[in-house]
Amino acid sequence: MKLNMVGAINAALAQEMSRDKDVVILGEDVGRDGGVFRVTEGLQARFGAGRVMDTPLAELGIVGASIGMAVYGLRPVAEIQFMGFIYAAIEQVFSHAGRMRSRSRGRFTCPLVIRTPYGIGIKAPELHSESAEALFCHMPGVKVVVPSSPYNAKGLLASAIRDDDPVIFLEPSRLYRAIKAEVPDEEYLIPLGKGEVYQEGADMTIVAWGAMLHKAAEAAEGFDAEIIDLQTLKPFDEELILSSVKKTGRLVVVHEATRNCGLGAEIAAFVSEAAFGYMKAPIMRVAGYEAVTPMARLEDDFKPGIERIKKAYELVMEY
Amino acid sequence: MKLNMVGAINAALAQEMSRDKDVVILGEDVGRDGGVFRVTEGLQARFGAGRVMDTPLAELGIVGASIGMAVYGLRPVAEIQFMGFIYAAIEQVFSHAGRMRSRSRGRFTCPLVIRTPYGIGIKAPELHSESAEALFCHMPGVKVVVPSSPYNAKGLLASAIRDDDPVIFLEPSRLYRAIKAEVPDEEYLIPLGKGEVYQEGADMTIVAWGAMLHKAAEAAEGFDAEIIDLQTLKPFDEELILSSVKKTGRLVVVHEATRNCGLGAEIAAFVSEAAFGYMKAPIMRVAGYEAVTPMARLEDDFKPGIERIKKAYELVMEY
Amino acid sequence: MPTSVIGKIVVDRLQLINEQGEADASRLTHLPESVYNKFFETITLARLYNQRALSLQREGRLGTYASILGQEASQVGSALAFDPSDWIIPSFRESGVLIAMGYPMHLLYRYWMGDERGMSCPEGLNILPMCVPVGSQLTHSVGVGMGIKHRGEKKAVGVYFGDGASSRGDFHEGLNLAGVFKLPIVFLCQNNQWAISVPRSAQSAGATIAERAFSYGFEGIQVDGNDIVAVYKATKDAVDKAKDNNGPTLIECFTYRLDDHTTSDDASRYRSKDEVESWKAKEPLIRLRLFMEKKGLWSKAYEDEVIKKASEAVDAAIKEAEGFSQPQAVDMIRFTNKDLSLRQKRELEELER
Amino acid sequence: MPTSVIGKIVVDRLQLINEQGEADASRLTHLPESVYNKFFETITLARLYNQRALSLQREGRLGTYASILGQEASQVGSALAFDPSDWIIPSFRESGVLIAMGYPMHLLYRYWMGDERGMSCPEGLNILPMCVPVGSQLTHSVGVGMGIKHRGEKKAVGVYFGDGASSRGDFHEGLNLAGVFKLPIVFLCQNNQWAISVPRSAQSAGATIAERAFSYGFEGIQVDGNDIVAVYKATKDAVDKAKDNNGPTLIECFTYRLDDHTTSDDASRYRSKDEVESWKAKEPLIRLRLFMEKKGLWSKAYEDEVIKKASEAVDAAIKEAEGFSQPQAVDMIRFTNKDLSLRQKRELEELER
Ligand SMILES: Cc1ncc(C[n+]2csc(CCOP(=O)(O)OP(=O)(O)O)c2C)c(N)n1
Ligand SMILES: Cc1ncc(C[n+]2csc(CCOP(=O)(O)OP(=O)(O)O)c2C)c(N)n1
Ligand SMILES: [Mg+2]
Ligand SMILES: [Mg+2]
Repeated sequence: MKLNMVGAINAALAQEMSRDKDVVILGEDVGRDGGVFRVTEGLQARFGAGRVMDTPLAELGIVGASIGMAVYGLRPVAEIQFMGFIYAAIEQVFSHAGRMRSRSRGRFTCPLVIRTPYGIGIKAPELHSESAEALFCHMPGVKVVVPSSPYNAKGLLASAIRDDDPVIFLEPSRLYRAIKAEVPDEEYLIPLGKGEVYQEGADMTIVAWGAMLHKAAEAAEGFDAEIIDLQTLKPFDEELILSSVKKTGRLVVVHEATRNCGLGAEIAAFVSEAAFGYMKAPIMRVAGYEAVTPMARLEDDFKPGIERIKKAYELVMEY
Repeated sequence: MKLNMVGAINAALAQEMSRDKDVVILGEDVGRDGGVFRVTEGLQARFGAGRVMDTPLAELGIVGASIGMAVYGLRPVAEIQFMGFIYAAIEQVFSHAGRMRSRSRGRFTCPLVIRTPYGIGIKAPELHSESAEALFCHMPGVKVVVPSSPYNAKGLLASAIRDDDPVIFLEPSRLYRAIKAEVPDEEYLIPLGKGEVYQEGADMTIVAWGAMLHKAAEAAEGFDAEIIDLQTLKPFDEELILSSVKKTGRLVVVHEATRNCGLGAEIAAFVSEAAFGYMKAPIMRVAGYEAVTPMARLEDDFKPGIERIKKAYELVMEY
Repeated sequence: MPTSVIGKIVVDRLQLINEQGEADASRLTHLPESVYNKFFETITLARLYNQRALSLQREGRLGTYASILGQEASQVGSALAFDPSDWIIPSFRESGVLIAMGYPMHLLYRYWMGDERGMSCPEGLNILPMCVPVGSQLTHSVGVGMGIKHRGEKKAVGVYFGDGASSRGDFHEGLNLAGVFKLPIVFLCQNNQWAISVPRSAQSAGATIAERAFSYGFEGIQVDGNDIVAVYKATKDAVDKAKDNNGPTLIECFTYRLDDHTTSDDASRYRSKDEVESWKAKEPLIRLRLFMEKKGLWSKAYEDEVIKKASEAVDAAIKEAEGFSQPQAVDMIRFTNKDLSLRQKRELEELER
Repeated sequence: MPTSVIGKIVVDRLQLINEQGEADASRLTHLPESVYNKFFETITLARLYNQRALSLQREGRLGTYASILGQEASQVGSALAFDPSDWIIPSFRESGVLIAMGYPMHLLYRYWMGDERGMSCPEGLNILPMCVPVGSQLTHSVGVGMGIKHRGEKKAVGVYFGDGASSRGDFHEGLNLAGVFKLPIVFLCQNNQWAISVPRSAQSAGATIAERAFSYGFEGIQVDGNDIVAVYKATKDAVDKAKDNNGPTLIECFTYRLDDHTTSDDASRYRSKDEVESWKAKEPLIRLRLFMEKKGLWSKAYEDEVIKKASEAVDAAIKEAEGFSQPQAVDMIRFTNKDLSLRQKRELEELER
């Protein structure tokens, strides 16, 4: 069936909820309204208000309650309406979700998923366009996943829900309805921790994820580039990146988040150490500026555009 | 006068409060009790309860109130009792303190300082030993400073209080009483954004800050290493690091925080790009493990010890 | 000995003009008649501004917009009780509050067009930028209140938030701190019965939001939020109390959001036409008009004149807003910090190329 | 028409045994005498455990420790009202609660020795690890309550927190959610009058913490926290109510922290000897002893026997705790995730070398 990412995520949720009655959904407007992006549309009607819970406006409470449910034995899937509003719940993620297994030496675990739309793309008000993935990548115990297509959105979310540790599942709002693609009705899983070669190539390696993957690929036209769709940001697929970089000798990481201490830094640092000697050119990062993510009028100036990305490709090739 | 870091910070606070009556202190137990580490000892008696405010147990409220005071025109210095408890206030730091200037296009600013003890070192309970500096380094609008000695603690804190943007001031609890050193009574400022050459050397560059600076230096005995005390983590002193690395051709970054997406990644990524061709060896990071910061019994196994650090030095030298 | 009563709390509701426009004269004597004209004219202006914002959005000339239809009495009535030099801390739906405070409408439009310059408050006013993370502005009022106390100024803080925001931890920490430090703050809860699709009944099992104030050691009151006179009176009393150093007050304005949550919402998915209709009958302007007519303060001619003036002002504001140049990309960096880092300077150069 | 009363809240306080050990017989009839012995024996055990923990800390055999002296009635009396299969969510000061629930004392000691293994709750008990970030455990009770509801179990959740914790946003979001979803939770506020150096009066301007419950739509009550019978009765009623699907209850145990905040605190810096002395006179064991003596349930011989048994148990626990091997460094990585990443595997190897 042809689905956009909204449909694919909805299908994954429905599939997991029918498979396992311990899977429950909670968040603001996820029930009756089906979510502000309609991602949970129809699920409350189908599975009942006991399993698809509209909550009060309380991000801390939503995540804290999810932790309680996960520790109890359920598999909650919490929705935070936009990533810019997850900060109020960060103590719950860092100090509890990511630590419960360690703190109790395995007696209690925290198999929960936090879904949230992320990134620039819908010309929404302030703080509706954040790309704060790096914060969560820095926190031990937590996994971070970002789909780039309807197909991998379904397979990755199913894996995230079945994972026995907390997973932050970041949904590029720009892609929600941008791509319609064939998505199998039957169940399939895309393993966490594995990237995907989006395009093979010989001259340089490009690492990207989510919405920027498509910009990075668009900008790569005319280059013999190997493009890696990271899919899981934490832990990321070291082997895939290394084998590609050792082949190409060049690496460009593209992300929307501000550059300083972004995930691009970790990938560049890792590769520069692990593939030292293989590199024919400096590892380049194309990233958001050292600036507050602007409102709609300047959005497109903030996030790396084709020109900026191309320039980086040319630089590493000319090197 | 000879002071330890507690005394030096206390002196800086007293100095700034006498200089500018808009400087106020707030936090849990900072008044009557003088702070759990006695950093604010005597200040309430001297400046009054109106300027040294004991607050209820409310980190979000402490930082939110500080933002309100800063926007109003005061220069609040908030204390978060331990860095592990700052997470509840992260939305205030990221979504407000760091954005107020941008959001209002300069009409409102947020000159506030958040002081908090950080890092492993006092065998305290869980979450009293966090090193989460990288989270704040990733956030546009916010500065991050870490002193390593009584002397620079006083000069850096004075600069932080006078800075017109929000500053996260991280105090290595391990150093509070470890070093006693000469600290001038008279006022002096150490500029933010500038590192300090702690030791000159020719064969390799070592970058560290706070408590780890001393471990990194101890481990460097027998090496002809140039050691840089970063002092300001965000924005860090690119020029100082680059000029040193271009001279030595080798770089090791040492920090206590977990490696993945730590500040070491940014420094390594920056140098590998900006000093490509100068590097004689891969840039190495010595950092905390991919693990939840453990309780007292395993603390010393988590943070990089002399052996681990030395090993990295040897590796880059042997390369 | 066993159970002893250690506390009693009584929660009041204030209404001064009922839905038929009838008033309790005894309690209104203190109000000069010109105030009613001010009410009528400001509500009319705010409503016109709002209508035009909605149509501009439909025409693609404005971004996502949050309508204030139905809440004008709660917004305008409360705002007019403050002095221009008082501090106002709005949520994201406070267009009516800002207009009543004298905030330039063209800046408001500009803000909704996705331009930060729209939230650069003119000197002379102390209005913080609209706050998007719901509830997170509450504790800022505590700090501003502390500042006012520190400088010994005779000013009040008005902080606005919704029924949804009242479920956030920020509400609790903000009100508790305000009570502990006895700060000059008026907490204005705009209870419009909905938080997007979540009804007030699902937001909290508590009977009122107003009653929470007592557990923080100060007074709370619920007012008929569609009765602008009651809203004004309750707020004025709270502002005076604040300036007399008698601490904070929580006012729950009981009103209704007649439009969709924002222009990207479709409220018909989650609430009934009947409910909306029943509230339309209670909307604030009908009542104010009836009341003023009885007092001989309203006539068709007067209303026409007011509308004419308002439309001219709104037209001018839109013209000015649309006359703005596109903001410069460099501004996003220039306004992130006062002193730019080397990296920021490099990025500026890249942008200027 | 103007102001109408729309709400009335009455706050009660429960005491069943006064400081002279006198009881209201009529309200105690439901309690079998064996319960009083259980109270006496558990308080004695908890107190001995606590004494030894303090001396071990002084000898450097235990890390920073938070004493429960003076709070035993609030901790033990409430805990004994739960079944072992109920869920308990403690703060960091709940040693007495865990002991009363049957949590192995050697694990408690081990925890305070800085070893995560001490918080690996034995199967058969559902006690979450002690929570260090004050108040952040409150919303976990909501999720556990939702789980119990989801599975249709007849269980209750007991979540413990202090007066300081009641100022955190977590308190508000937790209680509000519990009210909205009518969850089987008993919120046990251990109001020991101090949050390190901050007295209850500076924590909130509200008269009681108990009264807040009403604004979340459920009952709150203050109990004399040094009267174990009152604490037990109030908690038992709340637990039964929870299991009958009648929703949450907030119980404010009004007690006192007789020792320093922790072994790294010096309370003499911020509170008077007199205050402490006045509360020593009200400590829970005196009262229980007097009451039991009147009932013929207490004798010196009995007490000696109880103490002897308790010391043996404590000695054994300490021996077992100190007999633990040093935890393995690899465990910090092995227990961070279920499936280890390549990096974690490399780090394990590095540690194993
Ligand atoms: C912290 C946070 N969570 C979620 C949102 C998305 N959102 C915007 S408005 C809104 C509802 C707010 O309800 P209320 O506080 O009653 O204000 P109203 O919209 O009724 O004016 C939500 C959920 C947000 N902006 N901030
Ligand atoms: C979020 C957080 N802030 C600060 C601290 C440091 N701290 C530990 S206990 C405590 C006081 C807690 O007071 P209360 O909640 O009354 O519990 P009590 O200590 O009286 O048992 C503080 C400030 C902490 N552990 N967590
Ligand atoms: Mg609302
Ligand atoms: Mg206490």
